[in-house]
Amino acid sequence: MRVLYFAWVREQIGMSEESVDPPEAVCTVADLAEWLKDRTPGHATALRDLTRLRAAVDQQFVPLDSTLGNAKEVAIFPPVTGG
Amino acid sequence: MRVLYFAWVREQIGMSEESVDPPEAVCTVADLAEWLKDRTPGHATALRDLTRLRAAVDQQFVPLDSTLGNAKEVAIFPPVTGG
Amino acid sequence: MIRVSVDPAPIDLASELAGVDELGAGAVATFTGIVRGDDGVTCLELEHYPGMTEAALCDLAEQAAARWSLLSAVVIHRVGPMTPGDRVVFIATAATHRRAALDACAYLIDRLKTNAPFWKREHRGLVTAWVEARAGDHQAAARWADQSAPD
Amino acid sequence: MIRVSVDPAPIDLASELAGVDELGAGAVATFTGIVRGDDGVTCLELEHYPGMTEAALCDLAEQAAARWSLLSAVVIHRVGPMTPGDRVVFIATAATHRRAALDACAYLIDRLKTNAPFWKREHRGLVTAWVEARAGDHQAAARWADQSAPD
Repeated sequence: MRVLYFAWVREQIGMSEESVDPPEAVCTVADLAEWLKDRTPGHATALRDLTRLRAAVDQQFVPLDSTLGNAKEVAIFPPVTGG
Repeated sequence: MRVLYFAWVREQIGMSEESVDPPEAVCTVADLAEWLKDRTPGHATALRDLTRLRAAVDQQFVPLDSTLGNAKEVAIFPPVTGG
Repeated sequence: MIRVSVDPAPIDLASELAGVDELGAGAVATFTGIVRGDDGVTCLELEHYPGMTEAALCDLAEQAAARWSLLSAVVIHRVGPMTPGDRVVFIATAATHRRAALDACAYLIDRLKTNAPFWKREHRGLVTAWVEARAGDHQAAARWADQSAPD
Repeated sequence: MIRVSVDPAPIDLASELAGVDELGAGAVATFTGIVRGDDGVTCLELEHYPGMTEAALCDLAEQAAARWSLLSAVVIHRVGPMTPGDRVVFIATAATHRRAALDACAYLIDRLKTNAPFWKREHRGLVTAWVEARAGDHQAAARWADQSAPD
Protein backbone atom coordinates (compact mmCIF):
# COMPACT_ATOMS: atom_id res chain seq x y z
CA MET A 1 0.00 0.00 0.00
CA ARG A 2 1.23 3.46 -0.94
CA VAL A 3 0.82 6.16 1.70
CA LEU A 4 1.07 9.84 0.71
CA TYR A 5 1.54 12.83 3.00
CA PHE A 6 0.82 16.51 2.27
CA ALA A 7 1.47 19.93 3.79
CA TRP A 8 2.67 19.92 7.43
CA VAL A 9 2.04 16.17 7.73
CA ARG A 10 4.56 15.66 4.93
CA GLU A 11 7.01 18.09 6.52
CA GLN A 12 6.85 16.59 10.01
CA ILE A 13 7.17 13.04 8.70
CA GLY A 14 10.01 14.16 6.44
CA MET A 15 8.85 12.36 3.31
CA SER A 16 6.01 12.71 0.81
CA GLU A 17 5.27 9.02 0.37
CA GLU A 18 6.20 5.53 1.46
CA SER A 19 5.18 1.93 0.79
CA VAL A 20 3.83 0.05 3.78
CA ASP A 21 2.37 -3.39 4.48
CA PRO A 22 0.16 -3.07 7.56
CA PRO A 23 -1.02 -6.16 9.50
CA GLU A 24 -4.61 -7.38 9.16
CA ALA A 25 -5.67 -5.73 12.41
CA VAL A 26 -5.27 -2.34 10.65
CA CYS A 27 -8.80 -1.95 9.28
CA THR A 28 -9.51 1.77 9.06
CA VAL A 29 -7.61 4.90 8.05
CA ALA A 30 -7.43 5.80 11.75
CA ASP A 31 -5.92 2.36 12.51
CA LEU A 32 -3.35 2.96 9.80
CA ALA A 33 -2.38 6.34 11.24
CA GLU A 34 -2.04 4.84 14.73
CA TRP A 35 0.10 2.02 13.34
CA LEU A 36 2.30 4.45 11.35
CA LYS A 37 3.02 6.51 14.48
CA ASP A 38 5.66 4.04 15.69
CA ARG A 39 7.82 4.38 12.61
CA THR A 40 9.78 7.54 13.47
CA PRO A 41 9.53 10.48 15.90
CA GLY A 42 8.36 12.50 12.88
CA HIS A 43 5.46 10.11 12.30
CA ALA A 44 4.60 10.24 16.00
CA THR A 45 4.44 14.04 15.94
CA ALA A 46 2.53 14.38 12.68
CA LEU A 47 -0.05 11.71 13.47
CA ARG A 48 -0.47 12.45 17.20
CA ASP A 49 -3.87 14.16 16.99
CA LEU A 50 -6.21 12.40 14.57
CA THR A 51 -8.81 15.18 14.83
CA ARG A 52 -6.38 17.46 12.96
CA LEU A 53 -6.04 15.00 10.07
CA ARG A 54 -8.07 14.28 6.95
CA ALA A 55 -7.65 11.47 4.45
CA ALA A 56 -8.30 10.16 0.98
CA VAL A 57 -8.46 6.50 -0.06
CA ASP A 58 -7.69 5.87 -3.71
CA GLN A 59 -8.06 9.63 -4.31
CA GLN A 60 -11.52 10.00 -2.72
CA PHE A 61 -11.98 12.02 0.47
CA VAL A 62 -13.10 9.72 3.30
CA PRO A 63 -13.74 10.03 7.05
CA LEU A 64 -10.94 8.61 9.20
CA ASP A 65 -13.10 5.71 10.36
CA SER A 66 -13.46 4.41 6.79
CA THR A 67 -12.19 0.92 6.17
CA LEU A 68 -9.16 0.53 3.95
CA GLY A 69 -10.52 -2.45 1.99
CA ASN A 70 -8.18 -3.15 -0.90
CA ALA A 71 -6.92 0.41 -1.04
CA LYS A 72 -3.84 0.90 -3.19
CA GLU A 73 -3.24 4.55 -2.19
CA VAL A 74 -4.00 6.26 1.10
CA ALA A 75 -3.25 9.95 1.65
CA ILE A 76 -3.09 11.65 5.05
CA PHE A 77 -3.10 15.44 5.27
CA PRO A 78 -4.43 18.52 7.13
CA PRO A 79 -7.83 20.04 6.25
CA VAL A 80 -7.66 21.50 2.73
CA THR A 81 -7.19 25.26 2.19
CA GLY A 82 -7.41 25.91 -1.56
CA GLY A 83 -9.16 28.61 -3.52
CA MET B 1 -41.81 71.64 -18.85
CA ARG B 2 -39.87 69.21 -21.02
CA VAL B 3 -41.53 65.84 -21.63
CA LEU B 4 -39.43 62.93 -22.93
CA TYR B 5 -40.68 59.67 -24.44
CA PHE B 6 -38.81 56.38 -24.84
CA ALA B 7 -39.20 53.05 -26.63
CA TRP B 8 -42.69 52.30 -28.00
CA VAL B 9 -44.14 55.37 -26.27
CA ARG B 10 -41.73 57.48 -28.31
CA GLU B 11 -42.56 55.57 -31.50
CA GLN B 12 -46.32 55.79 -31.10
CA ILE B 13 -46.21 59.48 -30.23
CA GLY B 14 -43.81 60.08 -33.11
CA MET B 15 -41.38 62.28 -31.23
CA SER B 16 -38.80 61.86 -28.51
CA GLU B 17 -39.52 65.08 -26.65
CA GLU B 18 -41.68 68.17 -26.53
CA SER B 19 -42.13 71.30 -24.41
CA VAL B 20 -45.51 71.63 -22.74
CA ASP B 21 -47.20 74.03 -20.33
CA PRO B 22 -49.95 72.12 -18.55
CA PRO B 23 -52.72 73.93 -16.60
CA GLU B 24 -52.65 74.00 -12.81
CA ALA B 25 -55.17 71.18 -12.52
CA VAL B 26 -52.46 68.83 -13.82
CA CYS B 27 -50.92 67.77 -10.48
CA THR B 28 -49.52 64.28 -10.96
CA VAL B 29 -47.65 62.39 -13.66
CA ALA B 30 -50.89 60.49 -14.36
CA ASP B 31 -52.74 63.81 -14.77
CA LEU B 32 -50.07 64.91 -17.21
CA ALA B 33 -50.40 61.74 -19.29
CA GLU B 34 -54.21 62.12 -19.37
CA TRP B 35 -53.84 65.75 -20.43
CA LEU B 36 -51.26 64.88 -23.15
CA LYS B 37 -53.61 62.27 -24.68
CA ASP B 38 -55.63 64.93 -26.50
CA ARG B 39 -52.66 66.27 -28.44
CA THR B 40 -52.57 63.77 -31.33
CA PRO B 41 -53.93 60.31 -32.16
CA GLY B 42 -50.39 59.03 -31.47
CA HIS B 43 -50.51 60.48 -27.94
CA ALA B 44 -53.94 58.93 -27.42
CA THR B 45 -52.67 55.49 -28.44
CA ALA B 46 -49.41 55.61 -26.51
CA LEU B 47 -50.91 56.95 -23.29
CA ARG B 48 -54.20 54.98 -23.38
CA ASP B 49 -53.33 52.46 -20.68
CA LEU B 50 -51.52 54.06 -17.73
CA THR B 51 -50.78 50.67 -16.15
CA ARG B 52 -48.39 49.96 -19.02
CA LEU B 53 -46.43 53.17 -18.39
CA ARG B 54 -43.63 54.15 -16.04
CA ALA B 55 -42.16 57.58 -15.39
CA ALA B 56 -39.24 59.62 -14.15
CA VAL B 57 -39.41 63.16 -12.81
CA ASP B 58 -36.19 65.10 -13.12
CA GLN B 59 -34.42 61.80 -13.88
CA GLN B 60 -35.68 59.90 -10.83
CA PHE B 61 -38.04 56.94 -11.20
CA VAL B 62 -41.42 57.80 -9.61
CA PRO B 63 -44.86 56.15 -9.34
CA LEU B 64 -47.44 57.64 -11.71
CA ASP B 65 -49.38 59.20 -8.85
CA SER B 66 -46.39 61.37 -7.88
CA THR B 67 -46.96 65.09 -7.95
CA LEU B 68 -45.07 67.08 -10.56
CA GLY B 69 -44.11 69.92 -8.23
CA ASN B 70 -41.68 72.18 -10.04
CA ALA B 71 -40.44 69.42 -12.33
CA LYS B 72 -38.36 70.60 -15.26
CA GLU B 73 -38.19 67.24 -17.02
CA VAL B 74 -40.75 64.44 -17.04
CA ALA B 75 -40.14 61.19 -18.91
CA ILE B 76 -42.84 58.65 -19.83
CA PHE B 77 -41.85 55.17 -21.00
CA PRO B 78 -42.61 51.44 -20.80
CA PRO B 79 -41.17 49.26 -18.00
CA VAL B 80 -37.37 49.10 -18.37
CA THR B 81 -35.71 46.04 -19.92
CA GLY B 82 -31.96 46.56 -19.67
CA GLY B 83 -29.16 44.21 -18.70
CA MET C 1 -12.99 52.92 -7.50
CA ILE C 2 -16.35 53.25 -9.21
CA ARG C 3 -16.51 53.21 -12.99
CA VAL C 4 -19.70 53.43 -15.01
CA SER C 5 -20.03 53.63 -18.77
CA VAL C 6 -22.88 53.70 -21.29
CA ASP C 7 -21.43 53.46 -24.76
CA PRO C 8 -22.23 52.10 -28.24
CA ALA C 9 -18.70 50.66 -28.54
CA PRO C 10 -18.17 46.91 -28.06
CA ILE C 11 -17.25 45.90 -24.51
CA ASP C 12 -13.63 44.78 -24.21
CA LEU C 13 -13.24 42.56 -21.14
CA ALA C 14 -9.49 42.95 -20.80
CA SER C 15 -9.61 46.73 -20.69
CA GLU C 16 -12.65 46.79 -18.40
CA LEU C 17 -10.93 44.43 -15.96
CA ALA C 18 -7.69 46.42 -15.98
CA GLY C 19 -7.17 48.01 -12.62
CA VAL C 20 -9.92 46.04 -10.90
CA ASP C 21 -7.51 43.50 -9.43
CA GLU C 22 -4.69 45.96 -8.83
CA LEU C 23 -6.23 47.24 -5.64
CA GLY C 24 -5.23 44.66 -3.06
CA ALA C 25 -8.49 42.80 -3.61
CA GLY C 26 -8.60 39.13 -2.72
CA ALA C 27 -11.70 38.44 -4.81
CA VAL C 28 -13.10 39.69 -8.11
CA ALA C 29 -16.50 38.63 -9.41
CA THR C 30 -17.80 39.50 -12.86
CA PHE C 31 -20.99 39.12 -14.81
CA THR C 32 -21.34 39.45 -18.58
CA GLY C 33 -24.67 39.55 -20.36
CA ILE C 34 -24.53 38.46 -23.99
CA VAL C 35 -27.03 38.82 -26.85
CA ARG C 36 -28.62 35.44 -27.50
CA GLY C 37 -29.71 34.49 -30.99
CA ASP C 38 -31.50 31.33 -29.94
CA ASP C 39 -35.02 32.35 -30.94
CA GLY C 40 -34.22 33.89 -34.27
CA VAL C 41 -33.03 37.29 -33.05
CA THR C 42 -30.79 38.86 -35.68
CA CYS C 43 -30.22 42.22 -33.98
CA LEU C 44 -30.80 43.68 -30.52
CA GLU C 45 -31.21 47.43 -30.13
CA LEU C 46 -30.69 49.12 -26.78
CA GLU C 47 -32.29 52.52 -26.19
CA HIS C 48 -31.61 54.49 -23.02
CA TYR C 49 -32.22 57.80 -21.27
CA PRO C 50 -28.97 59.76 -21.61
CA GLY C 51 -27.97 61.43 -18.37
CA MET C 52 -30.40 59.52 -16.20
CA THR C 53 -28.85 56.17 -17.18
CA GLU C 54 -25.35 57.08 -16.07
CA ALA C 55 -26.70 58.56 -12.83
CA ALA C 56 -28.77 55.44 -12.13
CA LEU C 57 -25.80 53.13 -12.72
CA CYS C 58 -23.54 55.29 -10.52
CA ASP C 59 -26.16 55.19 -7.83
CA LEU C 60 -26.37 51.39 -7.95
CA ALA C 61 -22.58 51.05 -7.95
CA GLU C 62 -22.29 53.35 -4.94
CA GLN C 63 -24.98 51.46 -3.05
CA ALA C 64 -23.19 48.16 -3.71
CA ALA C 65 -19.80 49.62 -2.77
CA ALA C 66 -21.17 50.89 0.54
CA ARG C 67 -23.14 47.75 1.40
CA TRP C 68 -20.30 45.29 0.71
CA SER C 69 -17.25 47.54 1.32
CA LEU C 70 -16.10 47.03 -2.24
CA LEU C 71 -12.66 48.06 -3.42
CA SER C 72 -14.10 48.60 -6.88
CA ALA C 73 -17.33 48.39 -8.81
CA VAL C 74 -17.49 48.58 -12.60
CA VAL C 75 -20.76 48.73 -14.56
CA ILE C 76 -20.54 48.93 -18.35
CA HIS C 77 -23.66 48.88 -20.53
CA ARG C 78 -23.58 48.90 -24.28
CA VAL C 79 -26.30 50.79 -26.21
CA GLY C 80 -27.38 50.96 -29.85
CA PRO C 81 -27.62 48.02 -32.26
CA MET C 82 -25.79 44.76 -31.62
CA THR C 83 -25.86 41.18 -32.85
CA PRO C 84 -26.00 37.75 -31.16
CA GLY C 85 -22.75 37.00 -29.33
CA ASP C 86 -22.12 40.69 -28.52
CA ARG C 87 -21.73 41.68 -24.87
CA VAL C 88 -24.58 43.91 -23.65
CA VAL C 89 -23.53 44.45 -20.07
CA PHE C 90 -20.44 43.84 -17.96
CA ILE C 91 -20.18 44.10 -14.19
CA ALA C 92 -17.09 43.61 -12.03
CA THR C 93 -16.80 43.85 -8.27
CA ALA C 94 -13.66 43.59 -6.16
CA ALA C 95 -13.56 42.98 -2.42
CA THR C 96 -11.30 41.56 0.25
CA HIS C 97 -13.32 38.35 0.53
CA ARG C 98 -15.28 36.27 -1.97
CA ARG C 99 -18.77 36.48 -0.48
CA ALA C 100 -18.84 40.30 -0.77
CA ALA C 101 -17.61 40.28 -4.37
CA LEU C 102 -20.06 37.55 -5.45
CA ASP C 103 -23.10 39.02 -3.68
CA ALA C 104 -22.39 42.56 -4.89
CA CYS C 105 -22.05 41.34 -8.48
CA ALA C 106 -25.40 39.51 -8.33
CA TYR C 107 -26.99 42.57 -6.68
CA LEU C 108 -25.78 44.89 -9.42
CA ILE C 109 -27.13 42.86 -12.34
CA ASP C 110 -30.42 42.17 -10.53
CA ARG C 111 -30.94 45.83 -9.69
CA LEU C 112 -29.73 47.09 -13.06
CA LYS C 113 -32.51 45.08 -14.74
CA THR C 114 -35.23 47.02 -12.93
CA ASN C 115 -33.58 50.30 -11.89
CA ALA C 116 -31.86 51.70 -14.95
CA PRO C 117 -33.64 53.29 -17.94
CA PHE C 118 -32.83 50.89 -20.79
CA TRP C 119 -35.23 49.45 -23.34
CA LYS C 120 -34.55 46.52 -25.64
CA ARG C 121 -35.93 45.97 -29.11
CA GLU C 122 -35.40 42.67 -30.89
CA HIS C 123 -35.13 42.36 -34.65
CA ARG C 124 -35.96 39.06 -36.31
CA GLY C 125 -35.13 39.81 -39.89
CA LEU C 126 -37.46 42.69 -40.79
CA VAL C 127 -39.80 42.19 -37.84
CA THR C 128 -39.09 44.24 -34.71
CA ALA C 129 -40.60 43.96 -31.25
CA TRP C 130 -39.97 45.78 -27.96
CA VAL C 131 -39.00 43.33 -25.24
CA GLU C 132 -41.56 43.03 -22.40
CA ALA C 133 -40.39 43.42 -18.81
CA ARG C 134 -40.29 40.13 -16.88
CA ALA C 135 -41.97 39.71 -13.49
CA GLY C 136 -39.06 37.49 -12.44
CA ASP C 137 -36.71 40.45 -12.77
CA HIS C 138 -38.69 42.36 -10.17
CA GLN C 139 -38.65 39.40 -7.81
CA ALA C 140 -34.88 39.08 -8.27
CA ALA C 141 -34.36 42.78 -7.53
CA ALA C 142 -36.74 42.70 -4.57
CA ARG C 143 -34.86 39.95 -2.75
CA TRP C 144 -32.02 42.41 -2.07
CA ALA C 145 -34.40 44.73 -0.24
CA ASP C 146 -35.31 41.99 2.26
CA GLN C 147 -31.85 42.11 3.77
CA SER C 148 -31.53 45.64 5.15
CA ALA C 149 -30.67 47.27 1.84
CA PRO C 150 -29.67 50.92 1.97
CA ASP C 151 -32.61 51.85 -0.27
CA MET D 1 -17.65 22.41 -22.29
CA ILE D 2 -15.82 21.57 -19.09
CA ARG D 3 -12.22 22.72 -18.69
CA VAL D 4 -10.12 22.14 -15.60
CA SER D 5 -6.47 23.00 -15.10
CA VAL D 6 -3.96 22.83 -12.25
CA ASP D 7 -0.80 24.55 -13.32
CA PRO D 8 2.11 26.60 -11.92
CA ALA D 9 1.83 29.09 -14.81
CA PRO D 10 0.17 32.48 -14.17
CA ILE D 11 -3.54 32.59 -14.97
CA ASP D 12 -4.30 34.64 -18.09
CA LEU D 13 -7.92 35.81 -17.98
CA ALA D 14 -8.26 36.53 -21.69
CA SER D 15 -7.16 33.06 -22.74
CA GLU D 16 -9.22 31.35 -20.02
CA LEU D 17 -12.32 33.27 -21.08
CA ALA D 18 -11.80 32.48 -24.76
CA GLY D 19 -14.52 30.18 -25.97
CA VAL D 20 -16.68 30.57 -22.87
CA ASP D 21 -18.95 33.16 -24.48
CA GLU D 22 -18.84 31.64 -27.97
CA LEU D 23 -21.41 29.03 -27.11
CA GLY D 24 -24.71 30.87 -27.42
CA ALA D 25 -24.66 31.68 -23.73
CA GLY D 26 -26.65 34.67 -22.53
CA ALA D 27 -24.77 34.98 -19.25
CA VAL D 28 -21.20 34.43 -18.08
CA ALA D 29 -20.17 34.72 -14.43
CA THR D 30 -16.58 34.60 -13.24
CA PHE D 31 -14.73 34.54 -9.97
CA THR D 32 -11.05 35.29 -9.50
CA GLY D 33 -9.21 34.69 -6.24
CA ILE D 34 -6.09 36.83 -5.79
CA VAL D 35 -3.18 36.59 -3.34
CA ARG D 36 -3.57 39.33 -0.74
CA GLY D 37 -0.52 40.92 0.80
CA ASP D 38 -2.42 42.87 3.42
CA ASP D 39 -1.04 41.17 6.51
CA GLY D 40 2.60 41.03 5.52
CA VAL D 41 2.44 37.98 3.25
CA THR D 42 5.36 38.09 0.81
CA CYS D 43 4.76 34.72 -0.88
CA LEU D 44 1.96 32.16 -1.00
CA GLU D 45 2.78 28.55 -1.82
CA LEU D 46 0.09 26.17 -3.06
CA GLU D 47 0.65 22.44 -2.63
CA HIS D 48 -1.76 19.91 -4.10
CA TYR D 49 -2.37 16.20 -4.66
CA PRO D 50 -1.56 15.56 -8.33
CA GLY D 51 -4.15 13.39 -10.00
CA MET D 52 -6.73 13.67 -7.27
CA THR D 53 -6.89 17.46 -7.63
CA GLU D 54 -7.77 17.40 -11.31
CA ALA D 55 -10.35 14.64 -10.70
CA ALA D 56 -11.91 16.59 -7.80
CA LEU D 57 -12.17 19.79 -9.88
CA CYS D 58 -13.67 17.88 -12.84
CA ASP D 59 -16.17 16.31 -10.49
CA LEU D 60 -17.23 19.72 -9.10
CA ALA D 61 -17.47 21.21 -12.60
CA GLU D 62 -19.62 18.29 -13.79
CA GLN D 63 -21.92 18.58 -10.78
CA ALA D 64 -22.37 22.31 -11.41
CA ALA D 65 -22.93 21.77 -15.14
CA ALA D 66 -25.64 19.19 -14.45
CA ARG D 67 -27.35 21.12 -11.66
CA TRP D 68 -27.57 24.43 -13.56
CA SER D 69 -27.58 23.18 -17.19
CA LEU D 70 -24.38 25.10 -17.87
CA LEU D 71 -23.07 25.61 -21.39
CA SER D 72 -19.57 25.74 -19.97
CA ALA D 73 -17.67 25.51 -16.70
CA VAL D 74 -14.01 26.45 -16.35
CA VAL D 75 -11.99 25.89 -13.17
CA ILE D 76 -8.33 26.93 -13.19
CA HIS D 77 -6.17 26.69 -10.07
CA ARG D 78 -2.59 27.82 -9.90
CA VAL D 79 -0.07 25.88 -7.77
CA GLY D 80 3.47 26.50 -6.56
CA PRO D 81 4.85 29.80 -5.26
CA MET D 82 3.14 33.10 -6.04
CA THR D 83 3.19 36.67 -4.80
CA PRO D 84 0.55 39.22 -3.72
CA GLY D 85 -1.54 40.34 -6.69
CA ASP D 86 -1.18 36.97 -8.47
CA ARG D 87 -4.34 35.08 -9.39
CA VAL D 88 -4.71 31.81 -7.45
CA VAL D 89 -7.98 30.57 -8.86
CA PHE D 90 -10.29 31.43 -11.75
CA ILE D 91 -13.80 30.11 -12.31
CA ALA D 92 -16.10 30.85 -15.24
CA THR D 93 -19.62 29.58 -15.84
CA ALA D 94 -21.82 30.16 -18.87
CA ALA D 95 -25.55 29.58 -19.03
CA THR D 96 -28.62 30.74 -20.91
CA HIS D 97 -29.81 32.91 -18.02
CA ARG D 98 -28.03 34.92 -15.36
CA ARG D 99 -29.23 33.18 -12.20
CA ALA D 100 -27.78 29.82 -13.31
CA ALA D 101 -24.41 31.35 -14.22
CA LEU D 102 -24.15 33.36 -10.98
CA ASP D 103 -25.26 30.54 -8.67
CA ALA D 104 -23.03 27.95 -10.36
CA CYS D 105 -20.03 30.27 -10.07
CA ALA D 106 -20.61 30.81 -6.33
CA TYR D 107 -21.17 27.06 -5.87
CA LEU D 108 -17.89 26.20 -7.57
CA ILE D 109 -15.71 28.49 -5.47
CA ASP D 110 -17.51 27.53 -2.24
CA ARG D 111 -17.17 23.81 -2.93
CA LEU D 112 -13.61 24.08 -4.25
CA LYS D 113 -12.53 25.55 -0.88
CA THR D 114 -13.55 22.38 0.98
CA ASN D 115 -13.59 19.64 -1.67
CA ALA D 116 -10.29 19.86 -3.53
CA PRO D 117 -6.90 18.80 -2.13
CA PHE D 118 -4.97 22.07 -1.97
CA TRP D 119 -2.90 23.40 0.93
CA LYS D 120 -1.65 26.95 1.33
CA ARG D 121 1.53 28.06 3.04
CA GLU D 122 2.17 31.74 3.68
CA HIS D 123 5.61 33.26 3.78
CA ARG D 124 6.18 36.47 5.70
CA GLY D 125 9.79 37.17 4.91
CA LEU D 126 11.64 34.12 6.31
CA VAL D 127 8.75 32.93 8.47
CA THR D 128 6.40 30.36 6.96
CA ALA D 129 3.08 29.06 8.24
CA TRP D 130 0.50 26.62 6.86
CA VAL D 131 -2.88 28.28 6.53
CA GLU D 132 -5.56 26.88 8.86
CA ALA D 133 -8.90 25.79 7.40
CA ARG D 134 -11.78 28.17 8.19
CA ALA D 135 -15.06 27.01 9.70
CA GLY D 136 -16.85 29.59 7.54
CA ASP D 137 -15.69 27.77 4.41
CA HIS D 138 -17.49 24.62 5.53
CA GLN D 139 -20.66 26.59 6.25
CA ALA D 140 -20.45 28.20 2.80
CA ALA D 141 -20.03 24.81 1.13
CA ALA D 142 -22.77 23.23 3.22
CA ARG D 143 -25.43 25.74 2.17
CA TRP D 144 -25.42 24.21 -1.32
CA ALA D 145 -26.34 20.81 0.11
CA ASP D 146 -29.51 22.25 1.67
CA GLN D 147 -31.04 22.74 -1.76
CA SER D 148 -31.25 19.22 -3.19
CA ALA D 149 -27.65 19.05 -4.34
CA PRO D 150 -26.72 16.04 -6.45
CA ASP D 151 -24.16 14.94 -3.85
